[in-house]
Amino acid sequence: MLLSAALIAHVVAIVIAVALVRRPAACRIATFGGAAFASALIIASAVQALASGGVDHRVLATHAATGFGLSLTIDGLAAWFLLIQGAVALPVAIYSIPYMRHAVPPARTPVVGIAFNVLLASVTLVLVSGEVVGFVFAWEVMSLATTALVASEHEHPANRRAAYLYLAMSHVGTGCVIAAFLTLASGAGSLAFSDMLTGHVVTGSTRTAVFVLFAVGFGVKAGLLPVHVWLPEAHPAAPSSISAFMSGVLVKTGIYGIVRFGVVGLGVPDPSWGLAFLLLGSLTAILGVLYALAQQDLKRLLAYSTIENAGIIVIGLGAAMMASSAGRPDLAAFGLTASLLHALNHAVFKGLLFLSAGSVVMATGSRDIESFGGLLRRMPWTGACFLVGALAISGIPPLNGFTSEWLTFQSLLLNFSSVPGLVRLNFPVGAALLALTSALAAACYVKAFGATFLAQPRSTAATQAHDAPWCMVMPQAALALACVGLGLFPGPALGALHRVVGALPGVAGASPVGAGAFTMTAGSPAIDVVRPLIVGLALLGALAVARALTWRGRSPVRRTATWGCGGALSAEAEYTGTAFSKPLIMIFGAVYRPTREVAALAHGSPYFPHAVRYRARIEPTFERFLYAPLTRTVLWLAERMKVLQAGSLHAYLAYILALGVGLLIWLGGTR
Amino acid sequence: MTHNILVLCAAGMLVSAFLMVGQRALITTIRLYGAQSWALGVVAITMGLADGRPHLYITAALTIGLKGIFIPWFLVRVVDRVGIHREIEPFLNVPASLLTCLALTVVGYRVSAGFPVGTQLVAHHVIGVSLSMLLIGLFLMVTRKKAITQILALLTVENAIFLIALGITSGMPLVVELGFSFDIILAVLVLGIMVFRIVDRFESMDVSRLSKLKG
Amino acid sequence: MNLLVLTLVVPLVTAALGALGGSRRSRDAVLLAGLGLTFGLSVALAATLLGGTTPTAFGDALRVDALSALVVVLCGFVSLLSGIYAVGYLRRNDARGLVTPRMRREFYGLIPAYVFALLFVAVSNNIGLMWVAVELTTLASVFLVGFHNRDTSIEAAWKFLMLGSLGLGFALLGTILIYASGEGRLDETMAGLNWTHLMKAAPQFHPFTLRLGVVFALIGYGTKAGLAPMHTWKPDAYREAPSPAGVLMAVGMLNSAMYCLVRIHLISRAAIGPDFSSGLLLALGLLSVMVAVPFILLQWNLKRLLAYSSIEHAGIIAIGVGLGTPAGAFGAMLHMTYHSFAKPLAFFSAGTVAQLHRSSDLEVIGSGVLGRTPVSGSLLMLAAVMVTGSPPFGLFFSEMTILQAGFFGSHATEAALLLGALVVLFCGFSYQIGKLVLGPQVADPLRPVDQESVDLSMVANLAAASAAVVSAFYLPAPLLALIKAAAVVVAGGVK
Amino acid sequence: MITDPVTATGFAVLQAAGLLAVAPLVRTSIAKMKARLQNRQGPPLLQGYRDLIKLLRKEVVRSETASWVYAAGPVVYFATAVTATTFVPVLVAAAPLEAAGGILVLVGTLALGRFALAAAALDTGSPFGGMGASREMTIAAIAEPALLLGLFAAALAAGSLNLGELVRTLLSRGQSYHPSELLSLAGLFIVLIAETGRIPVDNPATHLELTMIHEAMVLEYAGPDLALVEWASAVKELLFITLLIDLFVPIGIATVVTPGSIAVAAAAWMAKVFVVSVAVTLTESTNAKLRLFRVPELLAISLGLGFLALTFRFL
Repeated sequence: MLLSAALIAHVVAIVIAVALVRRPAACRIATFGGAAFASALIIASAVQALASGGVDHRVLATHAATGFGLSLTIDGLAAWFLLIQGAVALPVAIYSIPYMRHAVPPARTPVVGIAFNVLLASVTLVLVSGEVVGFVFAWEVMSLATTALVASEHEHPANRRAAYLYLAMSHVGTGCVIAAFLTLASGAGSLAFSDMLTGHVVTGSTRTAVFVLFAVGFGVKAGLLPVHVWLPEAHPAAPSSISAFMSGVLVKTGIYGIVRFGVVGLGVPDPSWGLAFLLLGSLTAILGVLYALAQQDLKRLLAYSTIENAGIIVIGLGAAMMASSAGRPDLAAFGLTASLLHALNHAVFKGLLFLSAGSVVMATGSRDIESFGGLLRRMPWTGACFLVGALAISGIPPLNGFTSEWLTFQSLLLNFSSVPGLVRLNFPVGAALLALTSALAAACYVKAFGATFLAQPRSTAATQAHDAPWCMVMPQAALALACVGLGLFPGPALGALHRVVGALPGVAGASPVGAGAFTMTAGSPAIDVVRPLIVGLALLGALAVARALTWRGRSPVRRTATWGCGGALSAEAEYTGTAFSKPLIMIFGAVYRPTREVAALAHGSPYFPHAVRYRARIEPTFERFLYAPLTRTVLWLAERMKVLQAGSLHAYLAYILALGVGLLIWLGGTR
Repeated sequence: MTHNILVLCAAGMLVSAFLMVGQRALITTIRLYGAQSWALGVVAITMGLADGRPHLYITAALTIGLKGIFIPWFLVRVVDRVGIHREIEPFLNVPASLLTCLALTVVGYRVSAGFPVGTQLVAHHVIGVSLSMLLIGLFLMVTRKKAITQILALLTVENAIFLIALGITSGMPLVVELGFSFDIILAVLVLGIMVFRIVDRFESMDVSRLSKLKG
Repeated sequence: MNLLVLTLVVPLVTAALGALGGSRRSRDAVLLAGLGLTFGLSVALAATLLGGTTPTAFGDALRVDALSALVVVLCGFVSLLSGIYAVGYLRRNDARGLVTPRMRREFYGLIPAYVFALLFVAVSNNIGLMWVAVELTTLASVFLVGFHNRDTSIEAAWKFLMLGSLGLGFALLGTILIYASGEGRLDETMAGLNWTHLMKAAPQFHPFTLRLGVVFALIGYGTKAGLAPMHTWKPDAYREAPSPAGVLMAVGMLNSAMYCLVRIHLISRAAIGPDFSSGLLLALGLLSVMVAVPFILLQWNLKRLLAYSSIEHAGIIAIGVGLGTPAGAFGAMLHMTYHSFAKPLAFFSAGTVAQLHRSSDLEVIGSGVLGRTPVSGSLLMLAAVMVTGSPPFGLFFSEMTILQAGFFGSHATEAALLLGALVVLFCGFSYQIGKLVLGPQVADPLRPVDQESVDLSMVANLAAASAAVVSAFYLPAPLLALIKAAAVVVAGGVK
Repeated sequence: MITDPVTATGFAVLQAAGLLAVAPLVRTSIAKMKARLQNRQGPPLLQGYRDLIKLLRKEVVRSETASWVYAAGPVVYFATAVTATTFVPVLVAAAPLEAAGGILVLVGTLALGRFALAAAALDTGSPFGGMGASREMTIAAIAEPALLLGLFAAALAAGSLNLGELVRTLLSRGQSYHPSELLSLAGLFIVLIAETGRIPVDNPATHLELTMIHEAMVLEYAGPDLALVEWASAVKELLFITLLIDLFVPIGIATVVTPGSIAVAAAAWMAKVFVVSVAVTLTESTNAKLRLFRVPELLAISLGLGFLALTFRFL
């Protein structure tokens, strides 16, 4: 009911926008206000569904001509992702009301507002749709709406390219998904998921093929390697609040698809699937964070770290699949819990980070980290919120990033006992790789935060930056609070997840996470227990001690200039983001394959350069070695085939002659 | 007797088609087409006589009047107006063309063997001949560069089709046949007009030059 | 006078009046009135059919069953739209002084004549007459192709004529052979070629002769429908023909040719079972869809782009018919309907863009159309979304229906191939249109661009757009009933 | 495992205080031993305390370009080090706050301190701070997985990630050493060297820009701020040594709380700490500092050792 209300709210917002198309300001408030209202309703409906724990099923609409139904099925999983959607969409919508004034030209505001509402509605429908065509319908509309938003500033070629890349890749993904769906459906003889996902509809190699199709199709949206390349292009191109939604929710729809259709939908997974996901996840996570580390564009950096987190989520899924194929539904439930919780947490802190980034971009008019610096003093609130997000995404206790990464570690280490032999060594190694990932993430975000907010401004724009209006700060603050809250009190979320996961086929009845108000234990027997609240309190106590030790009462702190080796220290002397990540780039040179150009600009004698220009570039491996050749090959083939239509009438007639003669000979044979 | 006449005419038509393939002078090609149409007419009449189907006479009359007299006359006029009298080098030289046509003839006969035996005493020859003619006509369309020759080739195909009609049906219903003929006249007129347009636009009837539209 | 005959006479008279002459206004009035009336009559025709009485004329030589009715209604609708668009189109060309009296005569004469021929095809029950009618469509449209009398238009016209005539030759041969295969069992009067009559006698037909006939007929009518490899005339013709005529070709001709293909397919199905002609249709259909791929990926001209898209859609419909299942047939009919709603929009918006930029070549138009001509630009984008079969628009549903029919039936492989081709086609088409429509608005003084004005062509544009959008979600109950009935016919339900 | 919050808190305070008290001594003694090996007199054993007291008395001087992050850095760093001590069993076979969590919480807490200090170092705007932060995070990024892999090897053997639990299991199992433990010991020792910024990874005594890592990071700090950083580093060092002891030679640690057992445990612990410090000293004195880009190779070795340990243990 609430859900339908939300959808109606979207429709109303769109209608108003169409009515007010000539008045951008009003239109902006209407569309994004409406979206915020709808998102609140979505949260409410999600909470309601999670609390009741039942499955709400009803037909929303039927396409008169074809009889294809658009039916809602709100089960636990759907509700959980609805919660994620609402949790991100609400702040994003509020944030957008003032933000969009700067982000897009006024004339285009209505389009953006409408597209945003369409996007939200379609995501909701994707999550609750109960049968194939409705799902594909919503899925495609979702892609189109996102494309429109990414292309909202299509004057820049980069944005056009990003939009097209996204559109094409997600369409290919959709193709795979449709193929998989229809194969399943023809097996089940029905288009309803309830009939298709019974687990024994298809078998053998067909089943694996379907799984692969799902993995690829949804992997595109989820940003898994090697089909992630759209992500770092599209996120910077879109307005920042939209990027926040894309990274927080859109990417999660891919995860949703993988979980519902790939992981639990096809019956007990084949062991190889789980292993593949474990490796794929680790690879995605590590390469994602490594690329993130090398970025100078703040939003690109965040985009790549989204890929990293998608990888972490998939690691959990891999562990879950291996567990259930080893006949340990309890551990499977556990891996799923880890993944789903990380999905929520990532949505929260990545949404927060993108919103803060948006404020920074708005204040400085640039996305280049090197042109920031010293913003913490000029935009204290944004800075503080960004810091919270950065700590959370680095998996540092007692924030929420830590809780889900802890769960992922547990699901890996617990699985160690589930499978015998050499295979199980994958788990501790995977855990070590996960540790590497989060340590690198910490380095990455120290760089992001430090280069952006600390020390002195490195550009005039940064010098004149001001903090965003409260209407843009509040959403960030809310999300930051969510990071802390989910970190200190994982209990409620885990409790909800306990029901969600318990209801999934294949893990049903398993009791994964014993969750007190603020306790996390893992599996039975538990190998670890965590009470983040105690950690928090202990830290507080120690902080008090430390503060006491340095307490000087009233006596003022003496302020002096930083020692600049004798000279006056200017912003030029600061350690830039590039310099910060340089050592890691050199250490992981095998991945980056960096190239550098150093040019000394001199007026007269080359021995007295007045400036030295330095540029370092890293190899875009996938774009260059996978996609460029692919595109080239396709276009080459197309070019070759164009001789078919070379303009010669005689050739055209010859085709018909050939066809005729061919068929005649064929028929002459059959009698 | 009838049989011999039919086979003779059919063979004659096939021969004329072959000659067309070998021929370069436009006027001669047109005349060959005319002769072909006459032969077709004779076939019609003979069949009418043989199994007493009077409406075949009308068919014959139409054929001879239209394809034997009017169209050749019209096309000759066109050629004179245009003042281009010889076909230029076709895509395939004459010997190769003739060989290909022989192959096509084989195909035609091969297929004709599949038709029900005995419905027509001459069915096989006639159908074999006509299918071969059909393919040869197509072949002409594919290899010849002059607009007129292409028209003639098209008309040869048309003749072949009529021959088949005569060979295996007891003649199509009259109304329909009238319709066919009417359309063919129109088609030829339109084709003629197009030829004029081409010529006064490109100063040539070489349609192989019409290849601007690619891709 | 018989309603059926009247439906045919009205456009004929319109053509005559248009050819005779008169002031520009009166001619416009006659054209619009005539086509409007035609549409009304075609709807009435369909209504009588749904009422339960089958309209016939000349002793079943002309007969309207559900399939005919559907084609007729769609054709009437499209003709009306293109008539409205045509008036605005010609006025704009007039304003530039591009229109000679000959052109005017041809335009006002041939467009209704073409409509007449198209309707004639769709209502003819006698496969002989059907052939005659198709020949007439060729003759009526060839001068529309050559309308602008440029080198390229003459070239296009010649190719159109040659390929068309050859195709028709084949169709004729096919017709004769089919007739012959029933030798002795069919009466030698006109009625012997009546489809209904043939269907009754079909089971006793001589299989080999029939197969031969079906092959030739499918090639022949396939040429007119633009199925690969007989599609080669389409891009040329579409580029050269003025947009209003282009629409008639892309929708009216496509539907009518499909009508012929279906008739032949049904005869063969009744005689020797579904496999033979179904196989041929599937093969030709798939080939068409695939042939379109490279030319849409690399295309230099907007209208040729649309041509290849209509080749693609012809292929899809053929596949739907070829699947042979009721679901497939329904999908095909639905696809035909939605295509008839979406294509006019594509042609009108593209035509307007081309006319305002004085060229339909993508290079010449250049990117940033949205900035220069906002309305047609956005409509073009909308059209692109529609014809690529994306939701929320109709073609998505019909394509899903056909794919589902394929996967559920015994043709999963074909369906999978179709799906793959559709995906690539989407990418290619959206790339071309995106490159054209989006981008900064560059004002090139050397290439002046006319401003959009609210005129009849824009009216037609918006009408087409609204029709396409509405139809996606709401098809009038009678129309839907008609589609379903037609599907029953196509699935071989009605003998 | 202690459940009663009051006891736990008291215990925690005691243990933290104890380690805080001992840490400077350990640091100085290592310095002293090192000096002796180099035939120098070396600092008196109480030098560490003297330095701290002196620094704590001084006024607070901070860079004028720095924000509150700079001030927060040392405080958080200190706080995390102190908190971390409460997750590790020292004298008793139970960590005061082991209810809060195990290995992962420990590592996470230390990561928080590192994050804070690195950010603070970037805040001064001096190139040295940035350089130090960058290098510190780089090395940590590679040291952390090595550390965790080593810990996991032990934890999986013991069937618990909780250090208290871990020690208790080891004790109950008695002294039956598995050969693989030697490998993980070696691996973890390398990590210890890296984490505590000792030669060959880092040189705590240097003030030459290009060789500094940790020192460069805290170069700008003075007075109480510096005191906190130094003290915390010392505590962290002692913490790692204790961790090593707990994992490999827990014998002597008190399983019941009686004055006697505690005394024994204290003596044992002291002895073991001394042994490890000697090992550290010897490593420092017998090795040359590695170039920064050779350090990853060293840590890779440690990672490899950890993996080998796992393989031997579980195959």
